[in-house]
Amino acid sequence: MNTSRIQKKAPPHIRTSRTAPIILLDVIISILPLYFMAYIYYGLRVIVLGAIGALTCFLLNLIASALSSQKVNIYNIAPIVTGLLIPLALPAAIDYSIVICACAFSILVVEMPFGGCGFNFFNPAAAGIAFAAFCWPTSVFTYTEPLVKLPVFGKIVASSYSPAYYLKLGAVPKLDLVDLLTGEFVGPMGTSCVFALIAGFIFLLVRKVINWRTVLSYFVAVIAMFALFPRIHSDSISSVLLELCSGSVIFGGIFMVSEPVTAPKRNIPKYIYGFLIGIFTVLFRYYGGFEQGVAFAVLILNIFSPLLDLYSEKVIYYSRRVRIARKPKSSE
Amino acid sequence: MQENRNLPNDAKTDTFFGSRINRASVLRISRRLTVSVGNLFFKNPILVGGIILSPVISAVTTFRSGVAISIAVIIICIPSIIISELSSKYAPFWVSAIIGALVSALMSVPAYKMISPLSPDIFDNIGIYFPIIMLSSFSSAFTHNRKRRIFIWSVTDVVCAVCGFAFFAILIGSIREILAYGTFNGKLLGIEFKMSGVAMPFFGFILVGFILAIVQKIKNSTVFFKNLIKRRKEVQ
Amino acid sequence: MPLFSKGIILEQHKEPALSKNILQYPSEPSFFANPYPYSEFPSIEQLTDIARRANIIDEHDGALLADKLSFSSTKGHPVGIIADALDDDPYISSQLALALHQSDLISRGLHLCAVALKIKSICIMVYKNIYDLSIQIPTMIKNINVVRIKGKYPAENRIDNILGKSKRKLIIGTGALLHLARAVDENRIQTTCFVTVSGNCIAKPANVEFPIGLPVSSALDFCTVALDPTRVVVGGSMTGKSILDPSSELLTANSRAVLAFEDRRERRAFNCIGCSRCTEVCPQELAPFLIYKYTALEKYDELYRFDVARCDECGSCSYVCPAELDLADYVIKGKNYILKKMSDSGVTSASEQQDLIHRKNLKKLKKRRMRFVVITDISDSVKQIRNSLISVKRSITANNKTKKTQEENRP
Amino acid sequence: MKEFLIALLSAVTLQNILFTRGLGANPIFSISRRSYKTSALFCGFMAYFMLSLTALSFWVSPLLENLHTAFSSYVLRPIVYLLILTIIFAVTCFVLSKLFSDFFSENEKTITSACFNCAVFGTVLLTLSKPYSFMQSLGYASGACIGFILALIIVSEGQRRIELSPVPKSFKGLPVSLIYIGLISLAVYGLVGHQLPA
Repeated sequence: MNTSRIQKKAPPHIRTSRTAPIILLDVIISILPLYFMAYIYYGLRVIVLGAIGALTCFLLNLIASALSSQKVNIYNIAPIVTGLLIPLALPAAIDYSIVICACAFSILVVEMPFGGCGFNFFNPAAAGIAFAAFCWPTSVFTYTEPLVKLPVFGKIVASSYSPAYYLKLGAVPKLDLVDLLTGEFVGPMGTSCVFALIAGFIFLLVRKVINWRTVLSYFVAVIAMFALFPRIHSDSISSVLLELCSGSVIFGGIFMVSEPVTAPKRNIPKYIYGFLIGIFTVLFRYYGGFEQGVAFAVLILNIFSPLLDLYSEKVIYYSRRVRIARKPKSSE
Repeated sequence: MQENRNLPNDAKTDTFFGSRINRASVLRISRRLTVSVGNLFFKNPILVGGIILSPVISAVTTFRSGVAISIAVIIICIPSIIISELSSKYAPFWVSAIIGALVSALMSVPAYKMISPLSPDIFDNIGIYFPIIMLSSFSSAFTHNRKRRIFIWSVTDVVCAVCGFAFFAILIGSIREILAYGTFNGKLLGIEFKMSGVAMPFFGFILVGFILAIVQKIKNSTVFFKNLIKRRKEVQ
Repeated sequence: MPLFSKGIILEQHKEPALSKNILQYPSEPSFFANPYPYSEFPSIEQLTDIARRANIIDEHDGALLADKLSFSSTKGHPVGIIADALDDDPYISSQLALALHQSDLISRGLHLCAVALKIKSICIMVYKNIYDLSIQIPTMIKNINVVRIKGKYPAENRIDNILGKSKRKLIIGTGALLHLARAVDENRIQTTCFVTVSGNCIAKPANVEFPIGLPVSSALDFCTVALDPTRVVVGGSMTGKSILDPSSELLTANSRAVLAFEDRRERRAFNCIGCSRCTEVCPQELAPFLIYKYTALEKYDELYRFDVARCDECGSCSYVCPAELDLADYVIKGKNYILKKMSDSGVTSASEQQDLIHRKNLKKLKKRRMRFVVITDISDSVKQIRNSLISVKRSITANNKTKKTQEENRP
Repeated sequence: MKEFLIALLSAVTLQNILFTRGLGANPIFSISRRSYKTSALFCGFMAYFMLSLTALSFWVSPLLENLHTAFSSYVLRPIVYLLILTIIFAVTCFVLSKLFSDFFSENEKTITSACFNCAVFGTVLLTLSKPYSFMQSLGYASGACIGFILALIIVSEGQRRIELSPVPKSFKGLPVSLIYIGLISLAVYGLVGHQLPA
């Protein structure tokens, strides 16, 4: 047996087979049904938008890690996930330059200065969408009717508004239940079909990619706020249904709130983090400047997630002291 | 800014305009000038220390407002810093700060006169950031090593720092105008892709951050090159 | 036992080695002069003397069997004796194979100790969650009941509540019991140790009885190495020590496995994606990713807040990390720093009360650490091994004694 | 009392002087590295100056009501406020140097930088350009101060966290904190939604 290739490595010597690319591949798989539904409603343009978003994010991440003298890692798929998420929250009739700018902002400004892919403080997808909402407010919030095949290239006049816009003005949009669930109403590209979203969510839960704690507390907070303080004078059930399915509340909950890098790591802070994001989403939708509140709520809570981490360590440190002190003197 | 005193003193001395300036002091002055101009970009206390950043971040969104802010800074800050430094030699620190503030208040009148012909609505989009320049805490930036310096050099340092700031203000103003409104000094450039978010203060922070990073990268590479040259010289 | 015990479920890869019976490496046994007449069940003094002459080393925690017997008879007074056949590390099956294939000698050894120490409750401890088994583990081996420890990988901290609530139990490895039985019946000195040789580079993995002091390379060649290994490990697959050149490394009494792995692909440079799996998996509820960040940047003074001293080096955090970071390595480095600082200064900068708890952990930790200490620099003769082990044992007891005197004379 | 709270809340969240107005960037960086004692002192004196300045200048502003020319309303009014500020500062420094001379001589620099900085003067200019009643302007000033302290805590916590991550060499120090503040203000701007009047 030749001993040339033997190296000295630290224990443990066997590793799990679920490495980072496989986990991120699961996230991409859970995003694909949304693109499929969007393809049914808006045609081939959706696929091109997704491809452009993913490509710019991937290439910019390679350039950024090369610039900041880190090891260039081709197997790093995390920027592709942000690149796929950003176009989903934008209308299908948006032109390509806006998607490229949003993706460039989300990689170059949110991830590169803080040290690359795993060290960002803010959710890149949410920051990209927030930046797009600020820079092009008109073209980001005007949509086209679904089931109208859009041409792949060329300018498209988008004129109709999403139900969230009418809700903000206080009017009650007339949508029956089936339309709401299948997502056949005017809205962002991928966030309207509730079935595909729930399918992706269950897939992520079963594969244990995301932690159910943040998403569960987020939905509890959102549904509670919509039920208790409806802004449209109708019974609480229809207000909850209308509010949930209109803007990108469910989409943000599943893909932006559960993003692991910027979420706190312990269980108790995860509940707090998800609950506060839910409350802030509703506040932003009621009083904020835009009709879409998830992206800003996630960004605001990302400021406090490192604080939650450190202080949860302190709490566990002292609760363990108390537990040891209170345990009956073992007979050792 | 340390003074390097280890210059050769055996140079020939000749009287020049009646003052005894020998070759060594000429060498020292020229080196001192390069250091001071060098600081114009790399160790600019206003930008690196982040002194008068707030007008740049939120008010400078067009080329014209950049020019107005830089003119105001030049007119208001240079005399007030110099006079506050002069007075700090004789009066306690807080008295010199008050004198600086009063002088800057005084100088804001000619600054207003200089800026108003620029464009009729210049003062609407600058808004409250013109009076802010009067009071930005520049006095603390230049006082860290006041005791050892000859008065003349503090003047050149201040002038170079302020001109550096003016250059960066105009640069940022023009970048933001091209990106946000697609015009330059009011004239349309025919770019139809406009990012109106660039004119907001949050992008001001990000843009200033990136420009400082580029400046630091240039400084690192120059320092790197200087060391490289020095190392190569030692090798020969 | 906590409701959901923390840790990870591992595939154990025990199978090709466990079901085959134990091979013999050709080596001639050596005997010692036994002054006592042969008796079925010798008294405790005779038994400890026989164990000392046969210098049997217990592979459960590397201590001398004679010392353990004398300690438990004079001061320990344990409530029960447990035969340790708990191989919860993957690829290891040396103790479990002994319990299954040499069960008569094991039960003989157990009865010897039980009768000598006048203890009635004895049992064999086995790890339950081994799924890829081709032979069935019986519930009773030679009418000694087999206790199944269920739950996830680091199963040590769940031993405490078998055979009743009190913690005073004598745990002896199955190898030591077998050597004790041989020493009493055939007056044989322990010159061999039972080692599992396996890993994905070994063609025929098996449990083999090797003589102590055999170089690792010949142990590997005995089981025909198929591929060129990139990593040779002595000790457990999760906590063992990887060695550089196997020919200079020698087998000792408590190196329970020799494993040869081949890493298919080079490890890629990922960053921590913050999936918080390592905090869910850690049995001591630590936060390995934060400790990793602080020790990577040598910011040791803020480590006391993360309670690093509690880590019991099970290695499950870096097993489960999807970014393949060496979390366990850094956490252990941080822990050693904190323990060294505590033992130097005696009292950490934090409050006095916290130090008491740390000292309590220190004692528990030292007892557990002996289990995995692999003594490498030994000369070929067996006596050399014995007195190095004794000196280590004596230094630990001396260290504890000085600590006790420090506590008494403090007001 | 109600409009006091409304003004305070809007000053802390909606029009936070650091995140949405962009004022007060330099005191944040000069203070965030110092110890807790000096930053607490800095915030205390800043609050004192801000409140006293808004109170006094609110009392003075009706006198300037009749000046309507652009020059007077745009240059003369700030000069008057600056004079009031210098008078307050001179009085406090004089009193302090006489009574607690050692305390004053020790941290004279922090007191002057607490008084002469854009956060203090900016809030005064903002409050008096708005048609606020006396209670509202006081609420706005105290809200601005609380917002500034909150921003100081967030930024210093962020900087301590940034040191843990491998920031590229050219971004170390000021640029990274500026981008961090920029992203926070992007989040806070979601409440405002459009460009604030300068």
